[in-house]
Amino acid sequence: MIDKQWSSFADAVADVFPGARILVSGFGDAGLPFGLLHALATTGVSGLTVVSNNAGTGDDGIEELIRNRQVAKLICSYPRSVDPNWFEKRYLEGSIELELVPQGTLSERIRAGGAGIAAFYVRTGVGTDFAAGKETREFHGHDWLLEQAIVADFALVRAYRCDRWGNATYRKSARNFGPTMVAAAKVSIVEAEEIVPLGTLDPEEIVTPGIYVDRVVVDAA
Amino acid sequence: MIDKQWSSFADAVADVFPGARILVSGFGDAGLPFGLLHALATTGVSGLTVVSNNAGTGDDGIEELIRNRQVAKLICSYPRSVDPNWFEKRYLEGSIELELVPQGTLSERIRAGGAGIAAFYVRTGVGTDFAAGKETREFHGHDWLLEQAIVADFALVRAYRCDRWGNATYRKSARNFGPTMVAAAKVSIVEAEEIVPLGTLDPEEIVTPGIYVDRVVVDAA
Amino acid sequence: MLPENVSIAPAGVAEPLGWSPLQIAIRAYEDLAEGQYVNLGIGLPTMILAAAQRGSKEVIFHSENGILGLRDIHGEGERDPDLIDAGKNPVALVAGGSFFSHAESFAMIRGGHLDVAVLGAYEVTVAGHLANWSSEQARPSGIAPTSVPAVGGAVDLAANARSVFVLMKNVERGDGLRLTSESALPLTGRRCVTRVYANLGVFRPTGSAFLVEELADGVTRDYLVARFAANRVLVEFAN
Amino acid sequence: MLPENVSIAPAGVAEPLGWSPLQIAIRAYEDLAEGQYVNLGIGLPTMILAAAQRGSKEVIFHSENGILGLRDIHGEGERDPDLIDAGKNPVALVAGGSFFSHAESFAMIRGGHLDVAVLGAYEVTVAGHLANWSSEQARPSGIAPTSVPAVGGAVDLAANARSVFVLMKNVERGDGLRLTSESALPLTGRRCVTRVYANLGVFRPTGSAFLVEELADGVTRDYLVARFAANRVLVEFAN
Repeated sequence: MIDKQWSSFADAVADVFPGARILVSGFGDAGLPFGLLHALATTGVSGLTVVSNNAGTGDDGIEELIRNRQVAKLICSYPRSVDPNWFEKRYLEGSIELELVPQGTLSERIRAGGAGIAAFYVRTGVGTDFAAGKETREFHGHDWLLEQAIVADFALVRAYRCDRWGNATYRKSARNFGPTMVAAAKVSIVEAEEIVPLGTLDPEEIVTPGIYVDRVVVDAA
Repeated sequence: MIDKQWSSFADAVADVFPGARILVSGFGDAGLPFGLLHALATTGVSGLTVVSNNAGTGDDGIEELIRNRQVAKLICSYPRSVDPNWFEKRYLEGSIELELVPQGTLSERIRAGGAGIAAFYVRTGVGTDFAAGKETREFHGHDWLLEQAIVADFALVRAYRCDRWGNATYRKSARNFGPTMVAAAKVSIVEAEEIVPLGTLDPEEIVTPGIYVDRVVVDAA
Repeated sequence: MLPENVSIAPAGVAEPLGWSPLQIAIRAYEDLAEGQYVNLGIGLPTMILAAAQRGSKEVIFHSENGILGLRDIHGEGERDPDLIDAGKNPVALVAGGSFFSHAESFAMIRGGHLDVAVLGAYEVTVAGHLANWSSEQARPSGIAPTSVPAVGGAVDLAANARSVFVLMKNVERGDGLRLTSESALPLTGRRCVTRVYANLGVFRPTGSAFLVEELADGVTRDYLVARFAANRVLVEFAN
Repeated sequence: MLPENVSIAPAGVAEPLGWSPLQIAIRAYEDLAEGQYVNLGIGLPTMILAAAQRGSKEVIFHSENGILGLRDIHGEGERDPDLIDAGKNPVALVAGGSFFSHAESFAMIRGGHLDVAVLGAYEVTVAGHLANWSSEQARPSGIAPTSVPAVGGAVDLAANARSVFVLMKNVERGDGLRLTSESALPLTGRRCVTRVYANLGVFRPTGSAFLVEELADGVTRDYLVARFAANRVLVEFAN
């Protein structure tokens, strides 16, 4: 019997290794896998490259990893927040590297990583600083930029309901990067609000088919 | 009040012009917009380029257009069927052009067309006849082929339930190309099994947000 | 020439002249048509939701984080932390709204499906260039940054939406202007701004000037001409 | 050398030697592990669904047309025309199955998420090249086609699945073989075939030969050696 359920956040992230590249779902606090991130902070593993839309706010989530100096590089679209945060401190002191990526280019690069596409051409960023170092090519009389896929060692994703095969649904705008990130990592770990018996999720409503998911941990909190 | 409902198949396809490029959903008979296709056959408009996974079977659907010599070119992955069909006859007599495309490359080219991507690199087809005339480029130690987006003038798509904003759901494997095609055409026309009041479709379950849909016709049959 | 009886207050000190932020949002909302799909960026643009509450048009608002059909929550009971706008503020959903992934949301944006993107700005130029993601000019390499850059979805929207409306709380910045001939700031997009809705009125970048389509209440043509002339920014008037 | 007592029937006339199609499917199913995601192509591969009905492993079958978790319908009541496999035949769905678009289905395939793709073949070479989409050799240009080419998802699967199993009803074609040194047919993919399950047994292309991992019931080693030697195709034996 296939059972992708793991009993604790700590076990589920125990094999994250120094220098690993990690995709983290979420937009603001919606869809952030706080349980998995806290477990990862507790391991102390460092040198991580984190790919996520934001750098977090306050002291939890990605901020905890950054405060602990576990993150060497952040690939991100919007690392600014209303709270003064740890990312700002680490960035201004020069101890964390930042690759700033337009948000749709970020999500599409991850989508490409999961979908077997090496690179693709978009108009986003043409004629701006985001074109620096990228190939520009003309199609249909316009310039387009070549953008490269992002793949990762791990994805940490927050979902709503999951079954033992890893099928998952999401809640409202907490869906955001989750369904895309689970496809682009070697090991995809889902933090679920609820585990339901196999067959409970309507096959038409499953957003993430279990094929993309390796581990499911229910958020007991 | 936004109301994308049209009263008849005939009205909904009346502006399809000679030489138009048309995306048609369906895999086998599942998800084929038979009502719209028959209405299109009735108009007699010709010189069409049809993009669809199959060439149809029997005498209905795309076959009716091909029998009527309305299709100049078919872009397709699998134009063969168990029934001897009109495509075979027209193809062997040399009166219809065929662009044969691997199925996933076909669906991704259409996805790119709707998603603002001019072209993308895949491994599909490397070292085969499908690489002929395409740029090959190395990424990560492998060869990849450059594939171009497909966009169209019209999309004819079969859906299950729709509302007046064009939000749509699909039934089982009849979903196939529908959600991808509606995004890649200037005018997207959906043939729905059922029209439901706005707000009936669960926002989590809507597969095609109405933004991609221009016209909805209910299949009264 | 500046009329002598007008004081130019440093930005952030006095209230901006002309329209209030809500009035700016209401004015921009007037130019949205029923049936349009309209992305709302962070900050002032989300105030259009408040303007829309007073309207009866069916305009469908898009938020980059995977929502079509968002609406102002205006003090309704429970706020759902999983239902937020691009600025991470709680919103509600209209009947007919839908949720989808970021990848789908930006496929929508890049594919040219948004009729209008409404964005904030640091500066807009006469050519329609938009600078809204970094207030820091390019640094010589080797010089440490003094602020955190953040771009979000603005570059995607500027490059791909069918039209871009910029909402600007205060055109004036001390003696300077945020409507400029050239911008030294990093650009969000080139030749992308359709129209600027600002405290002083409604402006259309023409390539070489700002065409004033409307003056805000309490803003005179003379004042505007003088203010722009002092900054060597061309203005033209529609009538 | 061909044993004299074995008649080589022209393809399509006599029953193939060795395993029946269902036996081939059952044998291939034995090599699928619990928890694997397995795409089933058109034709013989879909017979694995019948084999799986007899098994108790949780193997999750994928159909290119947007299904995970398909299963054999084996004479159950209503057939649903909207629930079909890659060969357009009616199937059913297991608990835990899901539906998705073609674009998602092939993103899954191209992204390397399928553990195994099970495909049919016209020919497989010692190098593991697969020819399964056109039985017509390349035509000089200007010569009219005599059949309709059709490729489906085979090229995508051959290039991107983690492993490719080929199911072959009859290795023998008249005096010739469908397991070959070289193929003159248009290729589906190069160096992609992991293993061939055929009427004569189980074969692994090694680059220069076919390694016979198992002989089918009623097929002797001598027969196989002679048959392959006559076609100048190298075979090796695992033991």
